[in-house]
Order: sequence, then structure tokens, then C-alpha cells
Amino acid sequence: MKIIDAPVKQHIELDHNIFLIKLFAPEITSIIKPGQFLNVRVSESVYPLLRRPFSVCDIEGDNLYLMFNIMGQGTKILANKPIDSTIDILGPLGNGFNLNGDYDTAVIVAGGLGAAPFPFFTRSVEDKKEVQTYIGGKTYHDVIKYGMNNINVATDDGSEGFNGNIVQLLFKNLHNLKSKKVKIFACGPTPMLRALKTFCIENEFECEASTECAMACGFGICQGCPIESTQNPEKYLLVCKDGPVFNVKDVVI
Amino acid sequence: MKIIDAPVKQHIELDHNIFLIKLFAPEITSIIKPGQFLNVRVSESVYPLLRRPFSVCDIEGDNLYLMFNIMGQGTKILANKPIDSTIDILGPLGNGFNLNGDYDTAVIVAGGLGAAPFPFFTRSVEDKKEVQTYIGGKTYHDVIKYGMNNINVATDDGSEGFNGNIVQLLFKNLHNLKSKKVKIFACGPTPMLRALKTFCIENEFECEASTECAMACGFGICQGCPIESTQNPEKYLLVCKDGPVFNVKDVVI
Amino acid sequence: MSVPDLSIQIGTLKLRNPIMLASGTVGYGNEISEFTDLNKLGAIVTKSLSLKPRKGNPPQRITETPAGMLNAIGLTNIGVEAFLKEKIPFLKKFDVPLICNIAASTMEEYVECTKILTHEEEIDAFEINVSCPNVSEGGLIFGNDASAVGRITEKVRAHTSKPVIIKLSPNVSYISSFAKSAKENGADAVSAINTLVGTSFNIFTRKPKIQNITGGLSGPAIKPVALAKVLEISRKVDIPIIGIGGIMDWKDVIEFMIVGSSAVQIGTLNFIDPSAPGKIMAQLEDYCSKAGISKISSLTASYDLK
Amino acid sequence: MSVPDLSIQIGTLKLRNPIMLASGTVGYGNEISEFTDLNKLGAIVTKSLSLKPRKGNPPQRITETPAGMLNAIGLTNIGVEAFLKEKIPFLKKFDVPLICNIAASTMEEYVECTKILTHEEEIDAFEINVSCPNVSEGGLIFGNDASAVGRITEKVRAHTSKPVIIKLSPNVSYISSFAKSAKENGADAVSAINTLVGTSFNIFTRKPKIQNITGGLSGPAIKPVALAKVLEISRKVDIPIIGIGGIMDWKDVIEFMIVGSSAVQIGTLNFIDPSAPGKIMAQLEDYCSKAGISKISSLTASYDLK
Ligand SMILES: Cc1cc2nc3c(=O)[nH]c(=O)nc-3n(C[C@H](O)[C@H](O)[C@H](O)COP(=O)(O)OP(=O)(O)OC[C@H]3O[C@@H](n4cnc5c(N)ncnc54)[C@H](O)[C@@H]3O)c2cc1C
Ligand SMILES: Cc1cc2nc3c(=O)[nH]c(=O)nc-3n(C[C@H](O)[C@H](O)[C@H](O)COP(=O)(O)OP(=O)(O)OC[C@H]3O[C@@H](n4cnc5c(N)ncnc54)[C@H](O)[C@@H]3O)c2cc1C
Ligand SMILES: Cc1cc2nc3c(=O)[nH]c(=O)nc-3n(C[C@H](O)[C@H](O)[C@H](O)COP(=O)(O)O)c2cc1C
Ligand SMILES: Cc1cc2nc3c(=O)[nH]c(=O)nc-3n(C[C@H](O)[C@H](O)[C@H](O)COP(=O)(O)O)c2cc1C
Ligand code: FES
Ligand code: FES
Repeated sequence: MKIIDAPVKQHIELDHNIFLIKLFAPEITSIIKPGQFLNVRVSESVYPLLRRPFSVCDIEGDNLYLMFNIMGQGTKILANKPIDSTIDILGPLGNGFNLNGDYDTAVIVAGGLGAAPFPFFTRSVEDKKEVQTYIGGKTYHDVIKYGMNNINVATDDGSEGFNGNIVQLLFKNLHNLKSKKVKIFACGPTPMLRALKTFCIENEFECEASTECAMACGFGICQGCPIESTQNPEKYLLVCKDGPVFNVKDVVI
Repeated sequence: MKIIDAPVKQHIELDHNIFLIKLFAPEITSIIKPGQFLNVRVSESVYPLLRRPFSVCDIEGDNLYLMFNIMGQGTKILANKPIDSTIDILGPLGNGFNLNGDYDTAVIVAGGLGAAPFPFFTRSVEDKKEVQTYIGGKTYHDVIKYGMNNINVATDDGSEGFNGNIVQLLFKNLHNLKSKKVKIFACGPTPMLRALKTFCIENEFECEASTECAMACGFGICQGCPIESTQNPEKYLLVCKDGPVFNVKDVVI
Repeated sequence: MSVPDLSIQIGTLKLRNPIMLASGTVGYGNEISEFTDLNKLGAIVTKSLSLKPRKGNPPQRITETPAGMLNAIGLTNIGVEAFLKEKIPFLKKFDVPLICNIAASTMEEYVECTKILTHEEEIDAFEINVSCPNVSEGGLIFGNDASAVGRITEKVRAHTSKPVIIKLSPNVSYISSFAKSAKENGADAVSAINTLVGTSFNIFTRKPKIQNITGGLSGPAIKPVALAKVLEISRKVDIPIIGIGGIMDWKDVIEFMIVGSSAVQIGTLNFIDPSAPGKIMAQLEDYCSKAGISKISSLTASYDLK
Repeated sequence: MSVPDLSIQIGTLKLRNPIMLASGTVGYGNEISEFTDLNKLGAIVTKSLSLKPRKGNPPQRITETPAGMLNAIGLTNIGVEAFLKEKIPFLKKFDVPLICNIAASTMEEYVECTKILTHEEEIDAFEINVSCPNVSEGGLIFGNDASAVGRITEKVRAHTSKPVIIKLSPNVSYISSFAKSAKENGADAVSAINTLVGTSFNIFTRKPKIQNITGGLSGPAIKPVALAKVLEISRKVDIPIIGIGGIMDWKDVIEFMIVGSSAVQIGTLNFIDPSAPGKIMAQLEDYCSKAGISKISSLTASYDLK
């Protein structure tokens, strides 16, 4: 965990109001793992007051990328940071995905902006492993393919790819999936993760999911980000510290 | 009184961290008088929350200039507004200087940033009238001469011009002043205005001074900016509405 | 999409919409009428009036704080007589409910003011300020004592047939007991909240930034507190509530209605954007149309606490 | 220019400087030690401890507000026994005064916790939380009743010889009467303030943003209120005060000291910049040198109200 002032190198606007911001941050790129995140201080003033958590979307040498859309004041400021100005970032935070293990095919399941961590993830999977990517959205607007390969799309309105949700598409491809040794890596809205958890348990797939929660500190001191544990109902886990990536079996989604 | 979004046209940095910002505001330039001010919303967010009052420093066609130094968050934001972005300004506010009247020499007395309204003022004095300018500061750093003519300088440390305060310099030149029909127009720190008031009363000079006060609204609805009246001790005057320019005889400075 | 009904009924007081301008933040309406069409407003509340004119506190009266401001105006006002003579003629030109806010130092003064003002037909209702934090003899002493609030309500009630609204102080442990006391003594509604007591010092001079030492905190900083106070009253006492505190946009208005407000008042925002009340009314109408809310009053206390 | 003396004495508690880390905002010190050298701090206050572990409230527990945040953690903690076993060994590594904050639902629980913890020599003082707004059976019930605060103080006092600090609720009419009650019953100091009760609703779902419905408001938004509460205590009661609420920089620390604080606690700021406490200590030292303040304790209650 470090706090650094990272210079803004570039802004990239993808389709459908998705933004990438490129930051020079060698102290972070040298140690960060896919699925970990940063807590970003978008303003030096008291407004917005709290940092904003963002997954590291990709790294490229000493630079890292964050991917976001404009939700509120914080992301608006982020999108408008002048080139060469610096942004105070705190990280790397959380545990990240466990890329090791006994599988031959990494199946990415991303819903909407849940795509954010997967460019870095895709880049990090060992060459000898296959990557299959499932991307879901309400409509084709919400389908973000940046930095990913081997893509299957599902949209709720059928405007692109499979007509239905992403877990239904996985189910449709179940035979194919069962034919490999797959491990599923997911990030997206809670209802998607909930459906995916059921699917994985029923079909005995290993699955790690990156969860979300309102956060203040991002590193375990505020207790603001509890998630119910299946192992120990007496005690919450913390999304920021024990997660954000959990084996879906370990948490109540 | 109008509220308009005025595009930023130019930033000019004068010596010693004095800034000018040029705004396109024909609705204001067409009606504003020297000594009037604007209440400027430096941020669309809640921080800083209140508008900031600034005298109109000068006008040039459809554009106006504000002069300021960086005091706090508000002026910092102002100095960094991107060209072509707009700033929400409310004005013209207050009464301004009364340039009419029976005098042949307008004597400007400005202390520090009290210089702000006088470029516009100087430009507005009828041609047949003379303008003499007295500028005071702690050191030569604080002496702002922008847009003014016929200048006498006094500094407390003698680093430029007369060694002493500006009212002492006026006193030194009393003979010269008495030889004309002068009206004094002043703006500056309260201690200066207080000394000046005494000087003017003793020597029977007409004197209008622009006063300062913490303000919220700037146009009479908050009652935040009282100044003691000499005429009616039962009731305060309002700096924003009854002033900021007062005949020094009418107010307790 | 039909035009949504924005009207609000509080006792016998009928408002065109839930947007009122808060006491002390628009004087007597003159200046703000250049920016917001008073005829479109729900109501306008006057600066607090007292029996005699009050000069108010010496400067400095205001200072900014993070997302808020402190004020200690000290109830500067022209007094009820001058109000009737000098201000009512201007206000008569508008077709907007006029609520007279009364502040007093004694029980008798409240009654006296009410008696004088109640005859003026232009005045539609009274808001009784029992909660000004900035005058030593003034309201806050009453405002911190629920039985005193009850007695004031009872006395004022006895001297007017117009709606009586009690404006409550947030600087208490349980605001709902004050609302209860107001209700039991005949109030038609309560407004909540007045400002929170706060202060700010200049660290170099070690003097308070405002001359009165403490002042009243208003603006967005206090919105969460105001919402909690409104919710507390709404859950415990069956009386119409006028929600106040830190409203900056139409979303804040909706939020105040959801937690229990029948109407709202806009205060500090008037200083920042005096045209905001007009904009907010239009945005509320627009939102209600789009969200299919046919009567805005259905939002009042529509909270879902599950 | 000689090095200024930043040390502070509160009862028998000697602090290197006035900067403490506030309860609930640094857990038990582990994580923040990566950013701020604990050995340099005035003191560290633990998350509130209760007799038994507490799971705390379900999510969502926090939300941002203008210049502030609401939290309803619900006093999540590992309980006194686990604290002694699991957390003390880490804290022993540091040479920093350790203040144990205790929260309880009953008078007996306060006493029980004190009895268990007082034997641990690593613990230098107790801060008694009688003011948590986020647990139904918890502190706030006591915190709103001055005589209950007195009784708790008396009981805790009787079971420990270590300094006892009572942490007061701001959600009351007159905080000074609570400070007085604490003093009369043997407290060595009071801390002020805990969070203000607030809420925030999602206008589309009409549900509270935090599951507990209301939460505690902290951060710069509350600073003016906190300063006024400290000033009130300082003017009315002769007891050391630890000032808390919205501190963001060294200037805020000085301001809190001027209005009456002997020391201060940094809370929400730790979430935003966990390295800030260290920076602030250096800046305080620098300021004192430059301003010729040889003993920082001379700032306490140095207000000039003229
Ligand atoms: C571990 C983690 C990783 C994240 N990674 C990314 C990422 O890579 N890219 C990205 O775009 N976003 C990511 N998010 C979400 C991101 O933090 C929020 O979108 C961001 O804080 C919004 O800030 P804002 O100031 O623009 O909006 P705000 O003004 O804070 O909020 C605007 C609206 O968005 C809602 N909102 C705010 N935060 C969240 C949230 N965490 N989840 C759902 N709704 C929220 C608010 O309730 C509000 O309605 C991540 C969140 C977490 C916890
Ligand atoms: C009628 C009027 C006309 C003005 N014209 C000009 C002008 O032309 N140019 C200019 O630079 N300034 C002018 N001022 C002062 C200007 O409004 C303040 O400098 C500005 O508000 C500072 O804003 P800030 O956010 O940068 O500083 P803040 O963060 O608000 O304040 C920084 C520091 O400056 C002090 N301060 C703030 N406002 C004032 C004030 N009004 N007087 C003295 N100290 C203050 C604060 O106490 C604080 O210590 C005028 C003020 C008035 C009332
Ligand atoms: C400058 C100022 C003056 C005020 N004067 C009065 C007053 O005279 N009477 C009154 O009842 N409330 C007065 N108030 C309180 C407001 O009516 C309102 O209750 C409070 O400001 C909270 O709302 P806001 O956050 O929208 O400003 C005043 C507030 C401000 C800021
Ligand atoms: C997330 C959070 C958790 C807190 N938990 C506790 C607690 O367990 N016990 C306690 O006495 N105070 C607790 N507090 C209150 C703080 O110690 C402090 O009194 C308050 O936040 C005001 O200070 P600040 O504005 O600097 O944050 C908590 C505050 C926050 C923000
Ligand atoms: S965000 Fe603070 S503990 Fe997780
Ligand atoms: S600044 Fe509001 S009345 Fe003058």
C-alpha cells in the first residue's frame, strides 16, 4: 500500500461514454495484480470528500489505466483532470484474482463496467491457458469489449449477441464449458453475480467474483464495507481487505 | 441585476501574483459603473459554497476585467478557469462611485488591492477633469499601478516612493491638493480608510470610499454586511446595497 | 402524460407547490423578485419580525464553512408596524401565500405581534420562530424547552384563526417532543429545521470570525441532520412538516418530501442562486411527469424503511 | 528558534503532542501504521470495544454527504477478550499511549469491560463512549441523559485508576451539562464530539442509503458544530477537553485548541489521507516555531472573545 501522486498521461474516450485514464505510477505497476484496485482522491478539496475506488483496468510499462463512466461528481472530475496534473492514488488494495490453480480455461464473466479489471487480467493469464470471455449488458451500449479476446456477448434486449442475460448464455454453452477444466472469473452487478454463483455451484465450477460495496477508506480501517461470510456468520468479511475478489462459495451475494 | 454565464477570454498575470481575468459579458458592460461589483460563483459545486465579490476592474468593449490575488480556494479556482469555460456572475451590484459633482480633480487613493476598481474609474472620469492617483502599500510588492496615471506612491517601508503611509503622503501634498477643487475616491484596507476619513473631514475634502465586508448574497437579502450609519444609529446600512461606496461622512469606518 | 398536480394543502393553507422561501433568506421579497417569479412559488416566508425594529448584531455577521455558512444576523428587522406600512404594499402585488415569521423575546411579545398582524388580510399564515440561535434573550431559550414551545403555540393559536406553523430548533435531543408539544397546543404544522449552533475562529487573532461568537449553521452541510430531524418527527408525530436545511436542487426537495415533509423551504441557496427556486419548481414538475407521479403530495412520508 | 514543546498533560496522561487518532477510524492501528508512524503520535484510541464481539450493522454502512459522511457501523468489534489476546501484542511494539474506547449497552457492561481491561498495562487510559448513535440499545440512550452519564462515569471511575475520558454526544441541547456531570463524577477529561445524527435517502427507491436508516455525520461539515460544543464546555466547565470533528489540517487543530481543547482527535481524515496525522504533527511543530509559540499547550482556550 502506497499513496502516490500519479501524473495523468492520457485520456481515451471509448464508445458509449466509457473513459480510460492513463496514469504514470511505477510504484504501483510493479506490484499490482489483476483484480486489485486503487482508492483515488479525485479532489484536493472537501468535495467530493472521500476517495473513489477503481479497479486497475490495465498496465502498460510504468503506466496504468483506469476505466470508468461518469456516475457523479467524482468521475466527472476524473474525466477532466488536465494532462500532467497529478492524482493522489492509494494502492494497490484488496486481494485480486487468483490466477494460479488447476484449470486450463479462464472464463471471464463481465457485466457492464464489470469489464474494468479484465484487460489486465487477460494480459496476465499464462499463455498455455485459454481465455473465454462472456460479456453482458442491458443493451449493446453496455457491452465493453476493450482489451478482451474470444468474446461472447449477451444483451437483455437482444441488440447484440445472445438475447438474454449472461448466465443464461453460459447455461446454453454449458456443454462446451464442461468439456474443459474451467475456472470462472467474474465482475459485475450483484444480481448477475448472484445468478452466476448459483450456476457455478450447481455445475461445480470454481468461481471467483469481484464484489462491490460503498467504501470509505478502502484498506480496512473504517469497517464500512461488510459482506456476509458463509463460513462464519458471526463476523462480516470486508470487501476492501478480504476481497474485493472472493470465491463465490465464501460469501453471501 | 442579472445572472449570466460569462465566457473566460483571457488570464493576465501582473507582477507580484496579481491576476486579471477577462470575461465576455455584454449584458454587464453595457450598464455597469465604476465602483460597482459582481458576485462571482467560482464553483458549481458546494465548495466553495458562496459567491465571491469582486469589483469590476475595467471594461473593454463587451469584456470586463476582474483583478485579484490568490487569497483562498475561491480565487485559486478563478485563476485556473479554462479559457472559454464560463463563470456564473451576478451583477452589477452596489452603487458605484459618483463621478459627477463640483470638482476639477479626482484624487484616487488606493491601498493594496484597493486598486481594483480604479482602472475603470480612471477611464470614466470626464476628459476635462484631472486625475491624481495615490497608491499605498506595505512594500513595493503591494503597489499596483495597472491602468492608472499620474501616480504617487507611498510604502510603509520606503521601498518605493514616499516612506510612510498613503495618508501621510496626502498630508505632505496638502498644499497642492488645497489649490484645486478635489474630490477623493478611495478603496483599501479599513485602517487606511479610517485615517483617510479623518484627514478628509479635517481638511474638508469630499470623499467617497469603497468599503469591504464579508458577504453572502451581495444584493440585500441576507443582511450579512452591515455598516454603522452616522445618520441613523438605529439601523445599519448594507455594504452590498447601500454601498459599497459611501461618502465617508455617512458611515462609521 | 398529464400535468402533475404540485399543489399542497397544510391545514387551511393551500400552496401552488411545495416550494417556499425560508425566513431570513429573502428579506421581504423585493430583491429576489428580480430573479424568481414570486407568483409561481408555493409561499414566501418573511424575515423574522419582532414587535419593535431590531438593529441586529454588529459585523462580521457571516462566514463560510465547509459546504455551509454561519450567520448571526441577530434578527435585524423593521418591526411589525413598519412591515405593515412599508412592505405589505409591495407584497400585495403578488398572488403568493405570505407567511409571517415572528420572533420574540417574551411570551407577550409573540402574542402582541400576532394580534397586530392577524388583521392584515394579505398575511396567510404565521411561522413562529422559537429557535433563533443568535439573540441572547431570544427564541432559543424557548426552543430548548418543549413546554415553553407548547405555551407559545397555545397563546398564538388563541389570537389568530390563520394557520400557525412552529419553527423548531435542531439543537435539542429529541425534536419530536417539541413537535408533539406544538401539535397538542394547536399548531397546524411545524417547520424543521432552523440552523445548528456553530462557530469558527480566526487562528491568528484567536477571535471568533463572527462577532456574536456563535452563529447558525446552514447550507448543504446540515442536510443529513435536517433530514434525520424531519424523519424523526414524521415517524413520531402526526403533523404536517415543512422541511428545511441545505436544499440545493430538486432532488433535495424530493428527498425532504420522502422523509416526511409536506412542503419545503429554500434558504441559503437563495444567496448563491436567487433564480434557483424558479428552476427547481420547473424541474419538480418535469420529474413528476416523467416518473408518473400525478400528485406530488403523494411523496410526503413515502419512505420505505422495509 | 528553539524547538517548541508540543507535549500535553491530561490528568496523569502525558502525550508527546496533541494529535490522537479517533475511535473507530483506525481500527486497532495495524493498517494505518503503514502510513503514519504511530510512535510519533500523541495517542491512539481503539475502535469501541464491548464485552462480547459485535458483528455490527448489515451493509450499506456508509454514504457520502456534502463535505461529510454518514456511518452506521454498529460498533463492530472483536470484544475485550480477543482484543487483549489478538491486538495488544501488535500495539505493544509501539511507544504510543493507548486509549481504550469502551461502548456498552448496560451500566454493568461498562464496568465489566473496565475491570477486564484495566489490568493490561499497555492500556494508558479509557475513553467511554456514551454517545454512539448507531446501536439501538447502545450509548446514545445514556448519552442523552446527563445523570446517566454521571452514573457511568462514577462506576467506571471506581474500577480503574487510569485516566477516564468521557466521550460526549453532540445531539443534546447543552453539552456542558454532560461535561459537568462527567467532571463531578470523577472523569479526567471529556472528548467532544461524537457524530451528529443524520440520514440520506435514495430518491428513486425511497429507501435510506444506509441500512440502519440513520447514521452518524462526521467530517468537515460538522466542524463548526464541534467547535461550538468545545467552546461551550470550555466556558462553563473546568475539565480538559479533547476536541474532535472535521479536522482536515493543522489549522483546524489550532482552531480546536483555541476554543478550548487540550488535545484533538483525527477521524474521517484518516480514510482520506492516512498519512495526514504525521504531516499535521510536523506542520504544527513548524507553525509553533515560526509563530514563537514555545509550548503548544498555551493555545488551549486562548480564545479572545473581547
Ligand atoms: C472495489 C471497487 C472497484 C471499482 N472499480 C470501478 C471501475 O473500475 N470503474 C468504475 O467505473 N467504477 C468502479 N467502481 C465504482 C466506482 O467506485 C463508483 O462508480 C464511483 O465511486 C462513482 O463516483 P462518483 O463520484 O462519480 O459518483 P457518486 O456521486 O459517488 O455516485 C453517483 C451515483 O452512483 C452511485 N454509486 C456510487 N458508488 C457506487 C458503487 N460503488 N457501486 C454502485 N453505485 C455507486 C451512487 O449511489 C449515486 O447514485 C468500483 C467500486 C469498487 C468498490
Ligand atoms: C464589494 C467587494 C469588492 C471586492 N473586490 C475585490 C477585488 O476587486 N479584488 C480582490 O482581489 N478582492 C476583492 N474583494 C475581496 C474578495 O471578495 C476576497 O478576496 C475573496 O472573496 C477571497 O475569496 P477566496 O475564496 O479566495 O478566499 P477565502 O478562502 O474566502 O479567504 C481567504 C482568506 O481571506 C480572507 N478574506 C476573505 N474575504 C475577505 C474580504 N472580503 N476581505 C478581507 N479578507 C477576506 C479570509 O478571512 C481568509 O483568511 C472584494 C470584496 C468586496 C466585499
Ligand atoms: C442569513 C440567514 C438569516 C436567517 N434568518 C432567519 C430568521 O430571521 N428567522 C428564521 O426563522 N430563520 C432564519 N434563518 C434560518 C433559515 O430560515 C433556515 O431555517 C436555515 O437557513 C436552514 O435552511 P438552509 O440550509 O436552506 O439555509 C436564517 C438563515 C440564514 C442563512
Ligand atoms: C466510520 C466511523 C466509525 C466510528 N466509530 C466510532 C466508535 O466505534 N466509537 C466512537 O467513540 N466513535 C466512533 N466514531 C466517531 C469518531 O471517533 C469521531 O468522534 C467522529 O467521526 C468525528 O470526528 P471526524 O469528523 O474527524 O471524523 C466513528 C466515526 C466514523 C466516521
Ligand atoms: S472501505 Fe474501509 S474497511 Fe473497507
Ligand atoms: S451581502 Fe447579503 S445583504 Fe449584503
